[in-house]
Amino acid sequence: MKLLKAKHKSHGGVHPKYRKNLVQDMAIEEMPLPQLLRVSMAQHLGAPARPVVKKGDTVLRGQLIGEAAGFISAAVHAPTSGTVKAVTPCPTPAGPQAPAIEIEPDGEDRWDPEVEKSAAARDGLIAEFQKSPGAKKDVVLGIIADAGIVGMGGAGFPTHVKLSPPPKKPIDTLIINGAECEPYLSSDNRLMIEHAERIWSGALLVRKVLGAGTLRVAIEENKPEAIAAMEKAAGDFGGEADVAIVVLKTEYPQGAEKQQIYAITGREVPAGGLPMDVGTVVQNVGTTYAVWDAVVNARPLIQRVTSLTGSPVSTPRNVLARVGTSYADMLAFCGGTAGDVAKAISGGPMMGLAQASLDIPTTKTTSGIVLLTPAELSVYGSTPCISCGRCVDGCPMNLMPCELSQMLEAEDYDAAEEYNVLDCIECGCCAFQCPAHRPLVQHIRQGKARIMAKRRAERQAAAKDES
Amino acid sequence: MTDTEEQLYIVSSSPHAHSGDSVRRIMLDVIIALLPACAAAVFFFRIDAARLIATCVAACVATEWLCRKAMGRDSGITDLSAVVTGILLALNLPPSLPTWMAVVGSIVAIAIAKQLFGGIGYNPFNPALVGRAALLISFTGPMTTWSNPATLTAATTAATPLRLLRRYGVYDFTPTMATNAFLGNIGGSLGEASVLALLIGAAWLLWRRWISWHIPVFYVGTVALFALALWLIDPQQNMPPHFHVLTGGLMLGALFMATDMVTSPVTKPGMAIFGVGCGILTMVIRRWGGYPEGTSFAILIMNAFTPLINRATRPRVFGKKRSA
Amino acid sequence: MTEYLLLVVGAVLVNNFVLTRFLGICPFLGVSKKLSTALGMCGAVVFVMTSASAVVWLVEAYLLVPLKIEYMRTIAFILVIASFVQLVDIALKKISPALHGALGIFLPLITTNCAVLGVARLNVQFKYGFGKAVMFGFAASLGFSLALVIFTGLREKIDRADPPKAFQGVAIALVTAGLLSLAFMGFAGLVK
Amino acid sequence: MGALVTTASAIGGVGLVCAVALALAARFLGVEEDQRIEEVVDLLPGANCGGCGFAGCADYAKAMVIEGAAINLCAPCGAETLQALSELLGRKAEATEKEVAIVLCGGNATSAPRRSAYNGVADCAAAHAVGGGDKVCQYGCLGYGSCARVCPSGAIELVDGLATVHPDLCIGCGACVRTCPRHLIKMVPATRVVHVLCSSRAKGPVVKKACTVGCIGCSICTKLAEDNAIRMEGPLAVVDYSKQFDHPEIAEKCPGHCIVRHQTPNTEHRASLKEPAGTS
Repeated sequence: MKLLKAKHKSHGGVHPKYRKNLVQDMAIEEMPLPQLLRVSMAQHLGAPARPVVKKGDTVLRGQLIGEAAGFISAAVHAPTSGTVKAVTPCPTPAGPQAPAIEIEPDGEDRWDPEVEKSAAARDGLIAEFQKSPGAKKDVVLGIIADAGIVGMGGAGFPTHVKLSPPPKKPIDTLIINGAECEPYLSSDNRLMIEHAERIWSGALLVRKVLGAGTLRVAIEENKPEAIAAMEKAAGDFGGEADVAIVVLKTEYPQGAEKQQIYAITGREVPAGGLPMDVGTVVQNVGTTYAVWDAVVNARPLIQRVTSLTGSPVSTPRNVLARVGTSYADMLAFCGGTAGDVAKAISGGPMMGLAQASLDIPTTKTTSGIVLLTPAELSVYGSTPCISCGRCVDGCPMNLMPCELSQMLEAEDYDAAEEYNVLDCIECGCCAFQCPAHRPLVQHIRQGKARIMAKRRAERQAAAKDES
Repeated sequence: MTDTEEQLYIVSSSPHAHSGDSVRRIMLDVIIALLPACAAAVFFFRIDAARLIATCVAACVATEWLCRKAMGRDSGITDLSAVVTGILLALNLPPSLPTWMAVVGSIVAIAIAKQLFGGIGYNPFNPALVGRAALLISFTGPMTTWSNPATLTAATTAATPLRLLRRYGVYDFTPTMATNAFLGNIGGSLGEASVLALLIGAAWLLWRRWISWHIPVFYVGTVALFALALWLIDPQQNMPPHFHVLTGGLMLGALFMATDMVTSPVTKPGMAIFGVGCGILTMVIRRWGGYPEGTSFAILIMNAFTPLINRATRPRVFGKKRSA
Repeated sequence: MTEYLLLVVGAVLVNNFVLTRFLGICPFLGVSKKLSTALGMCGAVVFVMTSASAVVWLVEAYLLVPLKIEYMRTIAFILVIASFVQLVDIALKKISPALHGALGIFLPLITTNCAVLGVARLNVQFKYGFGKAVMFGFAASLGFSLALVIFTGLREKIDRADPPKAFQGVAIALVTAGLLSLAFMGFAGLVK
Repeated sequence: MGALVTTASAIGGVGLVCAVALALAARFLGVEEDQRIEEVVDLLPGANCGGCGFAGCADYAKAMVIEGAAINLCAPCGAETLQALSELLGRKAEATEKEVAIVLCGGNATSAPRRSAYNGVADCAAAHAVGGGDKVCQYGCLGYGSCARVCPSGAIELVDGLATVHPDLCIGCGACVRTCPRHLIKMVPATRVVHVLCSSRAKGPVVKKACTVGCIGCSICTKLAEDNAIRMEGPLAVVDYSKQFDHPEIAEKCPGHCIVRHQTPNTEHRASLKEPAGTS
């Protein structure tokens, strides 16, 4: 197995304090079933799933409880066996409430017999797929869709949609993203260390589905153990052509899709475009593992590894927990807190979402829960921009966040649009460095929302004019 | 979780991490970077240097405090930016300047050039330079009377190299004179004197990444090339390039005034254009203008161009074609 | 040639119409909010000032002086300039209604713009010949344009600034113009 | 005398030449423009509130004259303006009933607690976008004053962390309605006296936890109000503003304390416009 270095370096980037040491050496631990699971119907981008069970129903582990409501949507399955206590609105990490199914586990954790039945038939199916990928491709995509797999890196884009690019956009490169550039988090790292072989198998399956030639696994160089494990496991797949691990320089945001594609292939995803526009698909390692589990074991996505970390956590851990476990239960599994908590973040500190409370269930995209002490906080202020230009230097999209933020403060949306505010990936490199502590990302987010709303309104008006 | 206000989690937009830099830290670094120059000034000009630096800093801070108070806003003096302005203004003054004039300069710098616009970040022109330019135009005599460094003879008035040039035309700029100019053993404004001390300070700022090399290098480079061209055309009429680089306020301007982040461009190509513009204007004023020294005016004029330069040098956004 | 160069440098930098002679402040403040509008205004002013210099010179040389009615200079000049501006106004409305709308009231204001009248009177005062008079008008309008473009850039920054209440709006714009003027004093002595 | 004639004829000649030139220019370059547009602009209030659906008063004026847009779309315009417009354009239109904005939320800093400490841009939409807002109630007024900032007449005031409309200052443009990220503001006929100041779609027990003045969905008011003037929309009582009704005890009988009854309806139009921004 060759270890490649990234050939290209995109503009900008920052070096936050990674603090990965809190959890990077902690083996993944499976958490016992909690008293109650609340499974949200909105764990992905797109339309929330439609509940197909009602209060009082008995469900089995892996049973479908929410069906995909549209093309860009994803199925949701029961994480364990038990009774449906309610179908009721429940907060999501992003804030707005969404319907959720409350399940009281019966403690038996019985698999849905359907799952076990189809698992038995999988060996044959995989052999057939290996022989003639074209013929069985749709079957595999169907399995991925039925398993409710979504991008587990954070965005939660339904994976079967991502893996079905239109025929006009052939994919030649698949990148498995193990960069995990977010500080603190280590779930992908642990997954690579402990399940390297499964990730490779999953990656090869995905490559077959896409019909791509090149397969790269991208890992930042601050994860030597993961690189070694993946390298070692790759030995088992000796015969595979054009497979390599790319070691990325440790820098945030190397894990951002567009920047990673550029670093590895030198291709720039066009503004407003998608990776498939440059013949590339990027897949998170967690998602790849889930694909393997779904295709080989017929298991839907009902659990994930979450790094529960931060200095106020008594024993930071990488927890394998069922989807729908509340943050508070998870924290209790990690021994609770030792010290004041000022901020609770769902995800990493650079792009994660601050939470008002820990009484909130995990989803398929909860890669980490980070708690910060009051001393570790950075407080946003509204002091004026001093034009130091650090944000301009640090922006991986080559934007001018300082100008954008001032334009948006003055509500000059046209100017901001002209300055390409819509291309912002909200990575946070600008606000991370801003010596004036300006809420740059928030200004930009607001501006983007306003401009998108305006465009929608214009489209609607145009449609009305035509009719 | 209880409902008491203190225990509510703080919720904000991402990112939740910060590099820890602050405006105050920047200003502190600039002050540290100016210390060698201040020390050199005190070494060469003794009590006069100390008097002017203390006066300007005190007057600037006091003016800032009063302005904030009068405008009914939070006191801005804790960000230390007024201290920086005070030191920079002092370094731009001739050692023999009366104290009250230094106070007037400080008031103009802080009250008119900075606080009228709303304080730090909003000022289009470098406050210290506005203070200096206002003094130069109002009190041309005292602003162009130079005393020799205490390390030289006890003569009370002397001429700076640029004054000499203006008055007597081209003269022989010997290596000894060049060395003295580099060390600071010549007449001039407090901070014009020691190029060495300024370079040491600028190295600190570069290392702390608060300034980038673009403006100083392009500025000094343009001056050197311009001077070289003139000198090659007619050595009888023009001084050699190293004379122009080492004398006057060029180094102070290029390293500390032109790099003032509020009033200079944010993009790297913009900084290059800014530096080149400053360089050309400095040489045009030095060679053909009415004032012996053009650094402050050159930088002030380029300050005015900064918004246009920023606009013109917008970086190419990732994923966009160059022409778009 | 050198003579003309000095004339241009003098009118653009050293004795800039706006920043040193303080002429044409009205459109300078009024049309400096958007770069595209400012550039349109520059075009209009360059046209009016250059051609007005020429026509006014002719009027002066072939009408006022021979008839010895130089005392009617101001009235005659205003008459000619007003007609010129009106002409630009009509033409602009036809060619670029958007720019016409953006310039708004400031276009007719060129009529009474002291910069245009000023250049005509200065031409007489400096006793320039026809060529020099036209050149001076052109250079003066370039100076106006330079000042206006710089100021438009600054205006963007000032509009986002946070001055005390009494200084908001035109007041702080005038302070900025004053500081810009201060900076331009550095050019003093370039042309003796 | 001779000098006078010379002067007069010289200047007159110059004038004549200019006049002919201008006349020619007007003849060949002139653009026709409807004079009435400017007259209409002068009639409009110049608040540029956008309530009519056009981009400012000038745009609406153009639309009225050229495209024949309805002349009664301007909310801040009083009856006299409408009359004047009608005379000028020769078109008739019914005056619309005067409407004022009302914030359908009563949860101020005391009655509706916060669930987190928000740190960021002081703007309601921004606060709402970060984790769904910092109030326990997911529907109530966030109190960052975005509506007050867009109000062209300064009619909205933040009272104890709650946006409150002064009906006598409201010009009825609806800018606040479009701004509120939680859609709490509604334009209602100025003559209505009974309002349910709650917009929570949550169920009773949830509302009770979130606010002391929220609608708990008991539906008592719907029984008191004749002619279905208040009806239940899920767990929330909603006033049907197309109906004029009053009940002397309705406010006291509301166990959720979210119904208010104004004693004096606001029919007078006392618009006091803020100085319109941006005029030279």
